[in-house]
Formats: sequence, C-alpha cells, structure tokens
Amino acid sequence: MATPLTRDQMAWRAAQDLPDGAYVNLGLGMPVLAANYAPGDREIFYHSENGILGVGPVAQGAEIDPELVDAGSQRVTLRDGASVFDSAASFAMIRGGHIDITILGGFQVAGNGDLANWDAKVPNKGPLIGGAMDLAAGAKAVHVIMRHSTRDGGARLVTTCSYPLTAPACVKRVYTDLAVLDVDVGLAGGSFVAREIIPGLSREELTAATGAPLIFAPDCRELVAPELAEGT
Amino acid sequence: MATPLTRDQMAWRAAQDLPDGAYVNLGLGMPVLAANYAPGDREIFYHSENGILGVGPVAQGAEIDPELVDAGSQRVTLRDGASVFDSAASFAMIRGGHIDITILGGFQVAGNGDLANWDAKVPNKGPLIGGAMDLAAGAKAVHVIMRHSTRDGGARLVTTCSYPLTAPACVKRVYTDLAVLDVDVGLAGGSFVAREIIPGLSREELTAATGAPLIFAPDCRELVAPELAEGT
Amino acid sequence: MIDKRVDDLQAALAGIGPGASIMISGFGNAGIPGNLLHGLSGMGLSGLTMILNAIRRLEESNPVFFAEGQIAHVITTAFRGPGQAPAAFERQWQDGKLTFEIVPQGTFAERIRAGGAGVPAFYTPTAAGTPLAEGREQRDFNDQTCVLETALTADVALLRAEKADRYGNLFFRGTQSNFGAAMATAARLTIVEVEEISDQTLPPAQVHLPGIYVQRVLQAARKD
Amino acid sequence: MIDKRVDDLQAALAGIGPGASIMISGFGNAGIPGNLLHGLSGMGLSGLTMILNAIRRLEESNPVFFAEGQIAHVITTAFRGPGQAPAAFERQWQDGKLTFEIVPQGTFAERIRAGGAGVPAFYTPTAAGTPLAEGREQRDFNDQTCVLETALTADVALLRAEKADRYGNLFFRGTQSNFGAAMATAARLTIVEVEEISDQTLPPAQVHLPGIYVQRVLQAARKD
Repeated sequence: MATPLTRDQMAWRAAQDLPDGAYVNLGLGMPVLAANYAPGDREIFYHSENGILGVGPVAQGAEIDPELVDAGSQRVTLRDGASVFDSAASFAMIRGGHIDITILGGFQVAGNGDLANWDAKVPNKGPLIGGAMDLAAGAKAVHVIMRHSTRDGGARLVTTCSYPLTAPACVKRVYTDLAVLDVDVGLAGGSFVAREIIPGLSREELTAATGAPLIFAPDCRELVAPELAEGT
Repeated sequence: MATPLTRDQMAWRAAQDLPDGAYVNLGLGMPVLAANYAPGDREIFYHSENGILGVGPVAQGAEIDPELVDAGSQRVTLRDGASVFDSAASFAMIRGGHIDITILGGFQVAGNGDLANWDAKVPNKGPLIGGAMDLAAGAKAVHVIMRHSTRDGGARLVTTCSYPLTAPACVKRVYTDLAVLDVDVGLAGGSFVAREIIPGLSREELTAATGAPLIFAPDCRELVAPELAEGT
Repeated sequence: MIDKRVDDLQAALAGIGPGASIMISGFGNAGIPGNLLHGLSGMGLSGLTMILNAIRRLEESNPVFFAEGQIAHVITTAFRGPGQAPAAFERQWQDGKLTFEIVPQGTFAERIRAGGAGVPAFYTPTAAGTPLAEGREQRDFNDQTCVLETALTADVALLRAEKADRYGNLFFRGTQSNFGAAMATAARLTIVEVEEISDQTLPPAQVHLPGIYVQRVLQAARKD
Repeated sequence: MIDKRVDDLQAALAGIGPGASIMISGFGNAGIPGNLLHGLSGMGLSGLTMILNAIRRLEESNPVFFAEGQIAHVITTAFRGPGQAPAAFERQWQDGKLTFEIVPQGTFAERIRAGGAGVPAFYTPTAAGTPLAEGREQRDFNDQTCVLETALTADVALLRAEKADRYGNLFFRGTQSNFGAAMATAARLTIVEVEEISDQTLPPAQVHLPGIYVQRVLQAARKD
C-alpha cells in the first residue's frame, strides 16, 4: 500500500530542484515550506513580492520588526546580500522575467501547462488574486505543488481546467503527493510525463488518478522522501 | 533707441517668475543662467534630467566629483534636501507632470503654443533631441527664453512653426530680448499677449518683429532689467 | 521656504471630501498609515473610492468605514474577507452598495507607477488568457498575448514612512515602502505619517522618495 | 555559492560576438564604463547595435569603433557630432554604412525600463504631434494624443558603478546610475566595472541595484 507524501515531503522534493544561485519566489502555503528543505550547500535568494530579494529566516526576539515582513505577512529577517525595494520595483523583477523559479500552489494544472490557483467562486466571498497571475506569467519557470487529487477523489491534473485560469501554458513541473510530473506540450493538447512515482503505487493507479494523458519517462524513478516532522 | 536685453537679462527676467517652493528644470544655454538670478528669498529645487532633484552650485576644488554632473555635463554640487536617482525615475518625474516649470530654449514658438527647439536639418549632421520633448510634453508649465528675431531679422514668434516641433501647444510664456509674452490660445489659431516691453521700443516695432497676431495686455508694463555681467 | 510639516491629524487630512479617491499604502502590517486611516474614518465621508492591496485589513483595523457605508468603490488585489461568513464589505457588495475592481497585484503596482510616470496605458501578459481579460482589449507582442491596462491615479495617497524632513523627503524602514512609494507619485495630494520628523535634512543617500511627491508630513507613533 | 566577480577584462567581455546589441550607460562623464568600452572596441567585432544616450562621446573616447566600421546601428537621443564638420559616425550614416533611430531621452529611458519590467509596449504623449510620430501608431487617452512605444532590450549591458559585492549588488556614486540601472534590467548579460569590489557584502541600505540584474563584476579604476 503506497503512502502519499506529506505536505512537508512534497515541499522537500520541490526544494531539491532549486539550483545553486537561483532566485526563487515561493507562494503561500506548501510552497513556502520548501525554503526549509533546500540543500544547505546551495545559495538561494528567496524573493518576496512585497519587496525583498534575499528573505532570511523568520525573525525571533529582538530581530522582530513589524515593518519588515514577507509576502505572507510573516516578520522576517534578511539574508547576507539581501536588498529591499518597493512593490513596483518588485513586480518589475517578477514580470520582467528575472525570477528563475516560482513555486506556486494549485487547484488544477492542465496538460498544456494551464494553471488554476485562484477562485472567484467561493459563495458570498469576493475574489482573491494577489501576485499569482504576475508570478505565473512572469517567472522563467513555474513549478506547482499540490495534492494529486481533490478530497473527493477528483483529478487535479486535467485536460482542461474547470476553475478560472491564473495563466495559460505556464507550468513546467508539478509535485504531488504521488509523483513528480513534467508538462509536455509536444503532444496534441498536452500531456504529463511522470518522472518519479512514490513506492508502492502502480503506474496504472497513477494513470487512473490523473485526468489527462499521462506517459512515463523512460528513466522514471522512485520518489523517496525522508521522514519529516510537519513544519509550520 | 531701445536696447535689447542681454542673455543674462533675459534669464534674469525668467527667473523672477519662479515661485518659492517650485520644482524647476532648466534647459541648456540661456535657461540654465536663470539659476543665478532667482530671488534669494525663494527656495527653488532645480531638477536635472540625468537624475538630480536639488542641483546646487557648480563644484569647486575638492567638491569636484566627476561622477556627479548635471544635464549639461557640468560637475555640480547638491543643495540641502537634494536627492539623486536614475534616468528612468528622473524622466518619470518629468513625464508624470511633477515638474512645476521648465524653461527651455527655442527656435520658434507659435501663437497656439507649439514649440520648435530641435532641428534635424543641419546639413550633414544627425539629429539631437535629448530631453526636450519629454520636458515640453510633461512639465506643468513650459516657459521659453529666446531672441525675438533670427539673426537675419526673421520672426521667431510665428503663426505656424516651420521647424520640426518639439511638442504641440505646450508653451505658456516666452521671454525674449524685447518683451515678455504669454500664449493665448483663446483666439482662433492662437496669439501672443505682450505683458512687458523694453523701454524705448514702440508697440508698432514689437508688432512688426512678431510673426503672429499680437495684442497688448491692458496692464502691459515696461520690462526693466538690471545691469548684469555676462555669466557663464 | 518649503515646509511640508503639519501639526496635527486635522491639518494633515484637511480638504479631503466626499467622493474622493484614496490610495492607501501597506502590505501586511508594514507601511500602514494607521493614524491617517483612523482620522479619515472619523470624518464621516461618503462615496469614497479606496485603492489598496487588500481590503480585509482595512475592515479589521477601521470597521467604521464599513459600519457607516462610507466606501462606494474598491480597487484591490484581494477582495475577500477572513473566515467562512462574508465580511461586512462582502455583504455590502452583495447588497449592491459597494462595487469593486480586482487587479493582479503586479498590474496593480504597475498601473499606479504608470499613473505617476505619465504613462496613460501599457500592455502586459499578466491576466491574458484568464477571466480577468474577458471583454478587454488584447494584442500580441512577440507572440505573447497581452492585455491593455490603464494608469491609476487618485485624489489622495496616504502613506507611512520612518523619517521625513521639512522638504517631504522620505526614508522607509524594512518593507515599509511597498505600494506607498508609487502611490505618492500617482496622487494629487500625498499625506505621510512618520515615526520621526528630523530637524536635520535627510542626506541624499537616505532619501527613498524625493519630497516633490509629498505635500504633507505628520509625526505620529505607529498605530496598527 | 554565488560569485559574480571576474578577474580581468577578457573574462568580463567573454562571449560577446558580432552582431550583438549592446546598451551602454553614461551621461556626461558619469557612469561611463570606460574600461569595458576600451576592451570591447579592441575585439574587432562587426555589426554591433549600440544603445546609448549620446553617440558623440563614444567616438571621442573610442574612435576605433568607427575607424573600423564596427557599428551597424545606433539607438540614441543625440546623433550629432561636435563641431562643424560631420563626425565619423555621421559620414558612415551618409554613406549608408550605419543606421540610427533617434528617441526622446525620456522615452529612451522608459523603453529600457519597460524592457526590464516585462512591459512590451506603452503609450506616451512625448513626441506626439512631432515628426518623430509620423507613420507611428497614435491614440488618444484623456484627450491627449499619445504614441505607442515598444520596449528596448539588448544582448549585453555595460555599466560603471562605485562598489559591488560577490552577489553583483551595486552601489552607485553621484549621478552614476543614470541609464545603467534600467539597462541592467533589460539586457540578458549585464557586465559592470566598479571602483571597488568589497569583501564585505553591501548592506541592504547601500544596494542601489540588486545583484539579480548583474552577471559579472570587474574591478577597474575609472577610465574616461
């Protein structure tokens, strides 16, 4: 019986793909957990869209400054080499294609790379967009962390997103609790390519859980994550 | 016999109209001389389009820094309260309508406020535009200093500019060696309104030297400038 | 002589009337002009347009804006209240008493910057291909579909900074500048509350926003 | 480990080839990358596009660019040589060996800023109603006629700054940033010569341009 990855394990796996020297923006939720798990020998600059390049650890004690926060409104510190700037400059950095990788949460990803991660349709509630559309359209690479299926077992990896799009044809890679998958726009309509799959899960089971064409990379490997205490 | 104003006297006259607290950009040539003649009890911030708000006097001796220059490539100092920034920010300040007054040189001004102060037609030479189009289109008020007539006696205050335009319908006031004139777009095609005229020059002589409809303000006064040594 | 210092909240907010459009700085708890917002909400103005990153924080800190229905229109990147039940502003929206425009955060910042920089409109790929682009003018550049966005300007901008001098020069601490730096350029009247008004002029190296963009500065301790 | 320092001029300029488009900072004598220009002019490249504020200074400081006809196209705000006789670049233009595009200085800065900020095109009133707008797309906004301008990007940007650290963070002195700050954002490869490379990291308050926009930094004394 296969054990799906935990939130932290999904974030851990996504963090392993952040290369040394990368400029990275992490979305709220699971993506921000990735900062805890990047290999220690890599120097990574985390960008926060409210105006930081080089976000450091969460502030403790005397470090706390209510006027120094990240995009999740956490009181943070700055790492060595950091800089701060205003929102217009910060989004110019995002929109101008200078962020190497953004890791975002998702509701749905389509085989052509379409991403849906906001929803205007919560009953009686207004919409909430924030910076996701800018990140999805502007970053050099968009990676998504999300569970493979909805709570009631529906597919999140789909042929066509039923939720409103955040940006079309932007996602390169998806980390789920079952697999690591790349978007392959080469096939008509797009498909997913499984790169890694968790131990104990059969290819048939993964295919059944995926609502879009799925192929397996010739070198498809086992996705083995370390045991991790659940993070913040 | 009327004595036309000198360059410095024209600049002096233009400087008298700079109000306390104004943010002012001075073009190359006669306009920059105005900074020498603003009344001492007024606090004026001179903007330089290469990235200074609050240009101070020309640098002397140990103050000289080759990396601190104004738009005329003069090595300058900064006044109290000055700030420096890059060209994009500097032109955003101009183009966003934040500069109260720009004083520019001119080849021709038309009665409708059209300004011509660049020329692509110098034989065998390329064009030179610089920041004049941005200043003319962006400043809250455009004042022009220029001689009333060309060297061969032709009019510079005209019905329609024959030189290529810098910007249409932008000039509010013109300081010449003979008069101070406002642009009045109220009349069909536009006209000039003489506010001040130098002593000894008749209204008929000024009208003859002006190549566009000219009326005299009811309170048209004598334009009396102090004796001034010619500046730099 | 230039002196943009004002003595009290009343002088800082003088002249703001019903129907004004107001830009408000702040991201999280950084750069929030808490004193100015408190003063503004007590003026009992109606028909206000609020231009700010996230409206829910405004309801949390200044519920009187919503209790009295002072706000007619909101331009924001996050129009959603906390919790399951709709917030007061969501109920007013459902009742047709309040309208809103939702804008991606980067487009929001860029539209404000454009408003201050004399750029009446620009194209951006952000939001192209999404529901926000429906019915909007779109155009391809470099094989990328873009949406035409127009500049945002306002009657008033309210900011918080750390330090100011009499020229209105501002120094921001931490991530305090966020939307405020651009808002100051896009509003006809920019009012700033600061922790400290220095008798000494800020040196050029400390000027994050030149005083040309600021009309009034008020000393006031930080208020969330 | 991030380390953007390079040891010599050759390493700084490595990979620039014929036909490259090159943005060059500088206004007057401030912010001129004199060492990099000297090195570049000695590489004997042809077909270069030069994007810079004023071309005459380049001919004065680096005549070899023109003696050898290395430059094919110029985008600039001032395409006029000093004195009465045409300069070398003007003669090459007359002979059809060199083309140029003349751009108002603010539009030049804004187009470069747009290139770095992901804005493919924008409207501006600057140049509307002038010969520069002839044949161009124009459109009215708020009763003001505007011209459509497109972003400028380049293969390479060459800058001078005062200080850098290993992350590529830059500190500018005086009016040294001028066009360079925006050019760094709009080029695929940004190379910076600096007076001093600090072993200490620049503190955030001194970072005028974040290192994300810089690929290589070279220590070199100022060269006009």
